[in-house]
Amino acid sequence: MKSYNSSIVTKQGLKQLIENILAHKYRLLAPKKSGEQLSFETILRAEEVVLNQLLRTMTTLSPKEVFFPRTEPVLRYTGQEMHDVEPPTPETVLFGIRPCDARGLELLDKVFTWDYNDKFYLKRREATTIVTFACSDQASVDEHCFCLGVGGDPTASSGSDLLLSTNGDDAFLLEVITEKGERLLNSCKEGVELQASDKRAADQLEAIKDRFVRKQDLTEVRHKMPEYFDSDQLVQETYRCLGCGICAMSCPTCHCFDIVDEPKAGTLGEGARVKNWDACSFALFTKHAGGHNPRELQCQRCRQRYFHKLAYYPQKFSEESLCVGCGRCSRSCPVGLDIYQAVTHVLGKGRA
Amino acid sequence: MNSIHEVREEARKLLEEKRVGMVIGYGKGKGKKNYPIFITDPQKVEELHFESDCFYNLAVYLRKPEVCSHGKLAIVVKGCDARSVRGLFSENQLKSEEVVMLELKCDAKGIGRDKCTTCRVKNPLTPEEKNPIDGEIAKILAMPMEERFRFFAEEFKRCIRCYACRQICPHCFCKTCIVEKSEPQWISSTPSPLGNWSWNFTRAFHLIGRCVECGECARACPVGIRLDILNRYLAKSVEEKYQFIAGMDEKAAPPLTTYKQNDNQDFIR
Amino acid sequence: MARIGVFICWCGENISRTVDVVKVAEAMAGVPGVVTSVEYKYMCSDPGQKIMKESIKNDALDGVVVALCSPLMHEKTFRTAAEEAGLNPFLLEVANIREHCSWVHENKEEATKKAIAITRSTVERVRYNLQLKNITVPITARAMVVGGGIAGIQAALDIANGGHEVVLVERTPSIGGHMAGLSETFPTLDCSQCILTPRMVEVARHPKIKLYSYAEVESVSGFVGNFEVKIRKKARSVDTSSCTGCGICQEKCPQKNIASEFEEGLGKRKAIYVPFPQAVPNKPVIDRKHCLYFTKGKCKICEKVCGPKAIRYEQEDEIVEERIGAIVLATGYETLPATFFPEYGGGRYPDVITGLQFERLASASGPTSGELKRPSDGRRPETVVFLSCAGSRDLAKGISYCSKICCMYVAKHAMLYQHKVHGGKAYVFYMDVRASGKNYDEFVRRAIEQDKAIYVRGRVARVYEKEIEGVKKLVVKGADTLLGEQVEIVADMVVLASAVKPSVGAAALAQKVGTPYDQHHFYSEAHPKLRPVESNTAGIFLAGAAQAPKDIPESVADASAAASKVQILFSRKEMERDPYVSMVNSDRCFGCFSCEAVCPYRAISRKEIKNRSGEVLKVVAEVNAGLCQGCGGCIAICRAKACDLAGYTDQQIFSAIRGFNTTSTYEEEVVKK
Amino acid sequence: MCTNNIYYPYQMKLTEIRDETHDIRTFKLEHVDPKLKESFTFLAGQFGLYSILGEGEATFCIASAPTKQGYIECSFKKVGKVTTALRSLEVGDLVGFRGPYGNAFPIEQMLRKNILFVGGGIGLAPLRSLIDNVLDRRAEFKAVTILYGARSTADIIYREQLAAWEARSDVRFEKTVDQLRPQDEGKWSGHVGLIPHILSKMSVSAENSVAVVCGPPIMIKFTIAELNRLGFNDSSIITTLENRMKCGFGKCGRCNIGGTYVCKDGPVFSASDLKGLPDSDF
Amino acid sequence: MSMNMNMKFEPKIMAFVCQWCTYTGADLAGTSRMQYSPYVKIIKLPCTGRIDVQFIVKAFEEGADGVIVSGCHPGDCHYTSGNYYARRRFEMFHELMSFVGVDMRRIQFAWVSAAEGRKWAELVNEVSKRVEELGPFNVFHALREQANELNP
Repeated sequence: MKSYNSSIVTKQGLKQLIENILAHKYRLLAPKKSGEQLSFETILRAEEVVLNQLLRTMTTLSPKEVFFPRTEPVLRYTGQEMHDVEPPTPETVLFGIRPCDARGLELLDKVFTWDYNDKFYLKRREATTIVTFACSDQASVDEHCFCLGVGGDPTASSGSDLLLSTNGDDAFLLEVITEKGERLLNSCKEGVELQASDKRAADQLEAIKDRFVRKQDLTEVRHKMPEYFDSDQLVQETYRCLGCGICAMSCPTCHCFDIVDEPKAGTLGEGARVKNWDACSFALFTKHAGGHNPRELQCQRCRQRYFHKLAYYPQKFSEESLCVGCGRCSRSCPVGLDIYQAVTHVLGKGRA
Repeated sequence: MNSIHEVREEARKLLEEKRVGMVIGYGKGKGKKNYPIFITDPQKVEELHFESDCFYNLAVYLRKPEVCSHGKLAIVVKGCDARSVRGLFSENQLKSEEVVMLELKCDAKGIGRDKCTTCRVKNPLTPEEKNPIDGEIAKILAMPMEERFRFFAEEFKRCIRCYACRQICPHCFCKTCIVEKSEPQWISSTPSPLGNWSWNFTRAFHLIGRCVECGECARACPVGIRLDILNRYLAKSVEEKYQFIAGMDEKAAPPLTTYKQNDNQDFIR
Repeated sequence: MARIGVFICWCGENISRTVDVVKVAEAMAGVPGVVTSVEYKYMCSDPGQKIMKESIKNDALDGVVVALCSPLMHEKTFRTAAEEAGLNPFLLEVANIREHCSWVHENKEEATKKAIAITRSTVERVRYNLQLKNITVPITARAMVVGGGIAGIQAALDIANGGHEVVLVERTPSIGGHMAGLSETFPTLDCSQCILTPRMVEVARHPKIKLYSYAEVESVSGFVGNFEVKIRKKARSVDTSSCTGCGICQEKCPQKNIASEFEEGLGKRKAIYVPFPQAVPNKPVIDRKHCLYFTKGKCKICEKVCGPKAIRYEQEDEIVEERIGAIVLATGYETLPATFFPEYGGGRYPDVITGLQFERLASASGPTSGELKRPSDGRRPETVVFLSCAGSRDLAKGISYCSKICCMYVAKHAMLYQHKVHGGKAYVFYMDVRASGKNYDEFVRRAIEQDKAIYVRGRVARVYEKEIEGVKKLVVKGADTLLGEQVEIVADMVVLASAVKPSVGAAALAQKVGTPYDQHHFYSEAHPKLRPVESNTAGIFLAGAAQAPKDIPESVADASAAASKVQILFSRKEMERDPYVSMVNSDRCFGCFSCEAVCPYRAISRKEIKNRSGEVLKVVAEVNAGLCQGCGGCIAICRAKACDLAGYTDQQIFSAIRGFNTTSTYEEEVVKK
Repeated sequence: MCTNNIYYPYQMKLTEIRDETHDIRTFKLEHVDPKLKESFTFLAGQFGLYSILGEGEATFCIASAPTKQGYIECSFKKVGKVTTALRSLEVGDLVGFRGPYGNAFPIEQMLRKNILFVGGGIGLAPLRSLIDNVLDRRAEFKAVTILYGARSTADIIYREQLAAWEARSDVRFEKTVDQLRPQDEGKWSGHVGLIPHILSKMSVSAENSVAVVCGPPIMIKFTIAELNRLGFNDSSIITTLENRMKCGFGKCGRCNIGGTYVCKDGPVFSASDLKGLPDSDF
Repeated sequence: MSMNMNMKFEPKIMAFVCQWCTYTGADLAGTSRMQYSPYVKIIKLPCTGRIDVQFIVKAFEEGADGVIVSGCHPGDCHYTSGNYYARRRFEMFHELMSFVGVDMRRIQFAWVSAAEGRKWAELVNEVSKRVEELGPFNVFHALREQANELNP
């Protein structure tokens, strides 16, 4: 990683930067309000990027969809003929994701490159430059956020190419993290006033930390997996789970998918083999064709998700947990399930 | 029953006398949040709680195998839950002798998606008034056809197939949903605009005459699809056309499983 | 990959004139899985069929589409041919390119395109056709006849004489029905009882007939060939096996003022009674509503006088079960009571009576021994007014239909009256005289011309009582529409030819049996022209006035026809039928039983799914293939898609839909050529 | 042809169809690409994804021995959409194949040992690959015992193969059916009873032995228990897991249990591996 | 729908009919040589009671521009009551379809008896003409196009 290269940019300057990005024919994706929600969408005009909004509210769905779409063809067929598919990879700028999301992408990289490289994910990754917003605004952190408890950091730069953070009322701090980031900045900086600075987003960390209500460390669950696996407390915590897939689908790191053949409507014998989002919370996820289901009960399926995040992934891939503490699953859960609460309760009981 | 105190007392008795194996109700979480709780220990009935933001439709839990394994059940019901429970009776999913309803009058004001503002069964047993054409429905009806189509197509396009609408609905009790049937695959499981349209359309159709307008599907939907408008409109139509309100009378046949010789056929040539 | 053969017929010029069959064949050859696609001048001819048969063998086809005329014409022909060639006949489908295409379109290109689409769709469908086998159902060659009137008696005797066992169920204590109460019958004026009684006796002693009198059908389950019937034998309070029928109990019974049902209320009976002297069985029954012992707790005279000690006060209703292969419903009719007509004074004036009551007055075995007397004062009626169409064809009374038998019996009544009361005056008010039948019109003419019955065309508005010279007379006010004037007749008696309607309980029985009935509760025949004595439920047949008003010869003919249908059914040990029945996947079924609610044949039953330790895990629907007629209503209502219809599976329809709309560039090129 | 798309299957031609039972069918498949036909190798215990365009993919193990080159075999039961479609194929039709995936039976660790093979039902398929492999290198192993069980005589697969094994003097072969149907009375020369029960009566020695067990989960569970009783320790019991899989290369998450992806870290596990896994029935 | 502008619009109309009444009625139209529009293609089913609304949705998914559903008149159902249940189902289907903005002029329900060959021919002509005037069902086809675009 390159040494830090920070500059201060005004709000106006940032707008100019966005306009330049658009002018350079990058595909720009940024959080945009649609209905009551904030979601990553293609931006056509700079004013569609509402900075205040994206600083304060987290998108309902994570930016993983940019690299791992909810549905994506992996091959096409016409009768008996197969055709390879290349993912569309316009040069893309993904603007305004959070440090937890950026970190999530790094975790996903490990899955999609483990032995077999998934070109669909990787080519999109290669074509995308990530401009992250650190959670430095007063309202960036809410009561669901707990990145600190899973080894994250609201100001971290990992996974990002450029990192933005607030710097006073009308200015931002822009840090170049990678060469890719630098390339983007160099190609789009005409008319943008950049004032070199020695500050870093991380300088604000201690202040931001105070805004977190959820600070307990969840990572220790990994070492106590056998102890908690059959915990009654965990069953109680997840008893009300109804088995929808909101948690998995809104999660920046849940990556389960299904592969199905999707005939093209209105044709005979044409279609595509597609990769669709799936979720371990669905009852049919592990059900055998013969009817046997190794995870028959919903609490077992919930446990799978929690443990995969906090124990199995670290065991398999790295010491990091697969949960980045973005809080999306608990924000959206229709029955108020909460991985943080469940796990801290279990940990609490475990100790007692 | 009038108050949560009476419910607690009744729940305690039911559990102590082993007349039920579990009581499903609301508990108080941290802050102002309430969530469903499941009580098997008579000592713990004090955890039962009820206030204006207890908006879940608890009837959905009556079909969970973990819950059913407790034998007879007692359930705290508001108007919409009670309608659901009776609907489940009428569709042979539960036997009335297996469920004790602990009824409470509801004064929920509505949480998100104005799910409670159109409610007319705050009192579990009696609907208060005819189903009005509410503002949202009126807005749709005022649109020209193509605009309506676009409106719903855009709504459905957002669907990510998390199936929260289905999972949270007490009346989506099929063990394997039509979307999970592969021979033939009536509805594509791919979250594409076409598959999403068929899925949301079909789910609405399947709920005709059965939906109790609890609004949980719309509340649960993470991408904010206005499923509630759709279902409320259909419930209104069913009431107008067949004088049927789902979940009011457990003995009444759901409207699509019966007929009258002189049913309307203006639309048939 | 499938191996499908497509065979396209020119039908001479019938198809080929507007459909380019060569192009159709060429286009089909390009559809994946089609291994042969040929056209021929006359596919249905022997050489045409031979082409298909040889191809089935040589090309090892596992699916065949024949594109030709309507399947109603030749589906059977080709399926039989396919079977002869060793292919399951249900793997063949017909694409209708004549009636639905070549005959209705003129533009050749358009018709050809459509024929291609139709054939393509059928090819797509046939991919998913299943090897079906006709269903065989074993048959219990034992019939049940419900109703012991003339129709029931005739049906029972015919079936029994055909060599099959019959269970005859009669609701009242004796068989005989209305015919037993009639005086004489039109148009021959022979005595009703004289022709009926021998038949009743034959029933009683027929070794193949098991008679349950004073019994009702409690429930029916099962299906054609395999019904299980529960019959409630009502408590007679008499042990029929030891009772000798001596009649002493009836003679000694102190309760004597009970209106006799048999006498239509014009005569009396005891509390223990035999309904009429020729009753079959000729064994008494205690009317518990009126018996002193049952109402007051003391008496027991009958028990005391009974020699063989056959009285059983403690007897209870008994349910017996019978296995039955076919059911004949012959539950007959009743007529509207006089009280139904307040405008005619029915119920208020004792001398306003119904036709059936008149029969009893005119019957030699009746309460007046055949002498005509007024019920009110026993005087001979000098003037009698007969009103036909009392209630019939009267929408205001809720009856749209003609009761059919009244015109004839009114003429008979007028005739009998004239024979019994010489010099008496018989007026008949009528709307039309419907006397179509052998010797019927002649009979009516005789009543008018020889016996001087006075026929007045018109409706009677009102009947009221008026005392004239100390005698209460009935004034009949009406209109003579032929003369266009009001008429007023002072009469001694008014006889209402009141409308015929189905017996009380006909609808309830139909529900038990699971067979449809119309809005008047007459049983519905399967087809008004071609299947008049069959109900829509397989194995349920109809006889007599339960289906519509009928006279005696019609009822008897009906009964024999129904008996013949039963015997056709019984002529085989097993019954074969189409395999198009619904099937339930019990894994997918979650038991909402919407299917049960919409099934017109009660073919859905509930099956418990248990685990190894016998606990019920769930209750699911199950289809009784014997009852299912293959309408598919259960499938459309099933949200989980847990059921499907053999021969019309979801997969087949789904593929057919796909097949219609999808053209390939290859096909387009073929069409353009 | 495509090299970097991991979802892209090879085309294989169906060259032979054998019906094992009324619902189990065996395919013999050969690569369409002659080069691949030459170079394709796999190990006993590995599996593949078989597909038909428009219908989807299904996972089965490779049932032929890696020593038999130029083709692979697989056996499958008709249970769903893909297997139904596979059943409709005829000789000459194309089948998509991705693989081989997964680990393999640790044949090198089995050298110079007594080997006990226990197969139940269609679970003989992965075992067959290994058995043939072992028998092709017979001299490198000590005693070889095969116990095969099926629900009834109608459910027995690989009949010719079984007969060939039975005929060998250097193999002890035992067979059993859970239940004997009336029509088999007097015609069945094998045992009658469940596999663990027959095993308990076979007096096999655990000494210097490895047991390889394949079959339905419930059979594996009770067979492992019986083997433990006979003195086999968990590390000398080897089995395969048949979790649901979609991708085959550790991405889709479906077969994840604990820190393990059955498709990559399995499907072959020792009983001691299995017992450390959550959500497994063992 | 990708359509050449100078090509004539040939609507795709699918008819789901019962085999006892309407199918036979259409046969009668054929034997009577009544001429009608060629755009309607029939799928035969035992009864209108068998017609799942899913069929109609599927027809549109596969590119239909219009749909006809027809069976026995009330009271004439071969299976006594299939068309009564179907009538309710279609009424609610009609409600839902029009609420979500499907122009119901594209879907016609009808009772056509075995004797009504004339009515069948008229029905086909009427619906064909109407759908021709409405043009391709573009809003729905757009969903399909968008779905297919996901398979680039």
